[in-house]
Amino acid sequence: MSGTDDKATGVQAFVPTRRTVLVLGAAAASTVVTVRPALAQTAGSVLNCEIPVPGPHAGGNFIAQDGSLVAPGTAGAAPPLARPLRGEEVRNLLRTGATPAGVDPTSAQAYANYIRRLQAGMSGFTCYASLQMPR
Amino acid sequence: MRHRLSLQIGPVAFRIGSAWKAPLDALARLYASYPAPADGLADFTVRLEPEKPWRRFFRPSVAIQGDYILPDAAPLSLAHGLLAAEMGMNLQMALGQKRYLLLHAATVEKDGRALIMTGESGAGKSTLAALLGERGWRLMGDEFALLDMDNGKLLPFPRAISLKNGAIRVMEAQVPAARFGPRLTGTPKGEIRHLIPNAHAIERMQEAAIPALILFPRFGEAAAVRGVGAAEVFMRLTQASTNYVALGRRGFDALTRLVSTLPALAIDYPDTDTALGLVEDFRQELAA
Amino acid sequence: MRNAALLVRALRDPASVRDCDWSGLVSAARAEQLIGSLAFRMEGRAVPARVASIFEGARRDAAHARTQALWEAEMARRALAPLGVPAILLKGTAFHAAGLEASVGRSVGDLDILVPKASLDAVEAALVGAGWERMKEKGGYDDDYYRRWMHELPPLIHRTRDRMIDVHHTILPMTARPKPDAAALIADSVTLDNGLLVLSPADMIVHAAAHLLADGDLAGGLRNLWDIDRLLRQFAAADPDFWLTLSARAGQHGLARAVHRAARLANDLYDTPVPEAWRTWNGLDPLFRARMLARNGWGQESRKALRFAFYVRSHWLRMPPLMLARHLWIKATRPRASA
Amino acid sequence: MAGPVYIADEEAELTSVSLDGLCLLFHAPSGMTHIVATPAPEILAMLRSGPADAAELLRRLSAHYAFEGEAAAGALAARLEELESAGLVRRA
Repeated sequence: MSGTDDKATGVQAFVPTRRTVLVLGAAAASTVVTVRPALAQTAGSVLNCEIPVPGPHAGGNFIAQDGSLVAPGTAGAAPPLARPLRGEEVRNLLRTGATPAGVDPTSAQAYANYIRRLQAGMSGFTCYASLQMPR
Repeated sequence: MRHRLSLQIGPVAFRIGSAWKAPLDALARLYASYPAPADGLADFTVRLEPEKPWRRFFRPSVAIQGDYILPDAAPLSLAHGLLAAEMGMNLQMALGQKRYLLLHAATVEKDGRALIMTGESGAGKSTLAALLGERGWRLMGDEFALLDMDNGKLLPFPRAISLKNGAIRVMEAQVPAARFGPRLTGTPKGEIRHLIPNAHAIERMQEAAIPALILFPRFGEAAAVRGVGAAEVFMRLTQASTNYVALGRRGFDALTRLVSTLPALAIDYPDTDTALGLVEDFRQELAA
Repeated sequence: MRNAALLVRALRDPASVRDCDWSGLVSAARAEQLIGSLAFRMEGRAVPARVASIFEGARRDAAHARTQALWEAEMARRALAPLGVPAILLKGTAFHAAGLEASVGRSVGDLDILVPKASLDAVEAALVGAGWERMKEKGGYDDDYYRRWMHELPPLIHRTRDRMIDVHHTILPMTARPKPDAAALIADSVTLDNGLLVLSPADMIVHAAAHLLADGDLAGGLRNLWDIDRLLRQFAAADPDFWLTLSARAGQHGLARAVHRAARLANDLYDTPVPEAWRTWNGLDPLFRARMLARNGWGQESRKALRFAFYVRSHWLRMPPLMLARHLWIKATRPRASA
Repeated sequence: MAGPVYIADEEAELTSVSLDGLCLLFHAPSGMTHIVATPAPEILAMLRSGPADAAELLRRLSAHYAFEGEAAAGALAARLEELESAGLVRRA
């Protein structure tokens, strides 16, 4: 369905022999995509996981609408959730915006954004990654 | 551990220990026709433990533990202990398997040529694999495809097929009741019932096959077929692999070889009969 | 397999391991993060085919861990190069960068670096500019706690590589009783051929011993002690005066007790050659030994009470009692249920 | 004004496979795989002949290519920054 150049030619294969037009792209458009480990994603078979919002590393902090952590009591920010969210609740929240039971709907977006910003090493990340996963 | 069981599935042996008897009894029934590991050893260890010491008897809560663990995994109720054991084995594969390039995909084989099906949630690859397995194809696995990086072949990993919700009824209409595990209701993934692969699939679970076609099925749309470019296939498969990055150069070489030699198609299908028909057409085209 | 003695024996004397509880050995080694080291120790020896294949996978994993660790170090070096500040690699990354015996099969988690305390702000800003992000809200209690009392910045995590970096300014929390001489650690650091910096041999041992015995609760203790065994053997073989240097250096950092105990435990468990004068008897050593071995053949933690005792000890070592009480009070009364 | 001068890794550090007009790169020092589009492979190839800043690189590229648009220098600087954050080029 598609061909492969000889590997031995390497990136030198991209130096042309005659003058062609090279499009350098807009300053903002990206030309490099890096493959990230999908390690946790396929652990999606273990969908029964939980995400504390926020994680224990940020215990007590409130969550701003953009998902960042702010000092407790900050106006307009959402308080920490009393219980971790289950995988399925998070999936529904992220896909359809459905608010999990017992969660204040006006804060749901802040929680969703917090979860979107999770990274490896943070509590809940493997669960979040698994929800991104096919299946 | 108080209760223990060893299982050999394809090239991989598991040792499962449990604080309770029931989950292992259910597991032993599901895998009764599989051979025990010939060497008595295990590639991976799974443990089903009480979440807290007192949760062995009081509101039993099964934590999934083992050689490799997922910190965010939530415990299951004892009634879902069989599911916990299955999840524990999946987890060991997803996090610990480094001998093969592991793809989150279903695979079936006919005439030595294997079909890899991978796709998003609800795409129906498990159901398609289960159905094909009843119609002359050999089921190699509904969950993980194992690619041997040395020779480019696929190894079978024919675990019990985890059927969910609607797929359970589809298969119950086609397969004798004796090949089903218990009906698990109210699990975090809805209703689940395991289907034991047929004898053919289990007898040949050490037999590799040459990959011939990659399919990205999608259920619920009007029937359509389109070719998928190799670079896109590459990207999608890296995201469907738990160990691609960890395998380094070997993984890169194996996956680029796979995507540049195999055709890949995205298929939309409104019902399973349409999908099965398309797959049969592809097979005949490839054989021609 | 009731405890990790088989794992320790396999590491110490691979030839002695023939018919054994192989699955138990593998599970215990995985749980103690020693599977890579064990796989290299057992390389070329007659083991069952399945175990050989597990070890082969572990050796490949170790190669990947090494690549990743050195790449993180290189990316941090690039980010900090414009500052002209010494950034010294610590722990596993340092072993790999220096190609030490201790790096063979060694897994590496976070990247740990040591910088002068006066440069902390500039280093943090440069890392944030190069794609690392704070995991804790700046100015929150945890963040504040780290900055006032810990020997490191709150951890940063890289936005695209998902790897953490711990930026240290000394090797023990400020609240711990020993006060290591951070300036001397930096002044005597060694520049490698590849331009990266590591601690001097004696300081590497002092840091490993401090990390093992004066800081945490001995979780992962067998691996850390294996590091110490490999380092002591290599350094003592290369320098006849090494033990004298080490003794003086441990005293200078106020860590003589930890270094001596680490040497005794390494000698006891891994047969590390240690001078006669260092092999004194200590009544608590058996407890440390038992705690190190508290892992069974299913990979489970055993000896719960002993583990708990060491956990309590770790807090005691880190903080004066009043401060500990305040810390626990704030952690306990946060406006949310525990995770 | 002179921008930063960049260096590319040795050619042996990169394995590349081109598929569908994209270039899959395996970068040995990091163990990472990058999928890059034009003009990233061209830039890497041009940097092989020695360190260069954006202006010098533009001169080298001009020997082989014509450019569309006037903002070539700015776009090229942006591409170099991307390659730098992926670790494929570094500052001299």
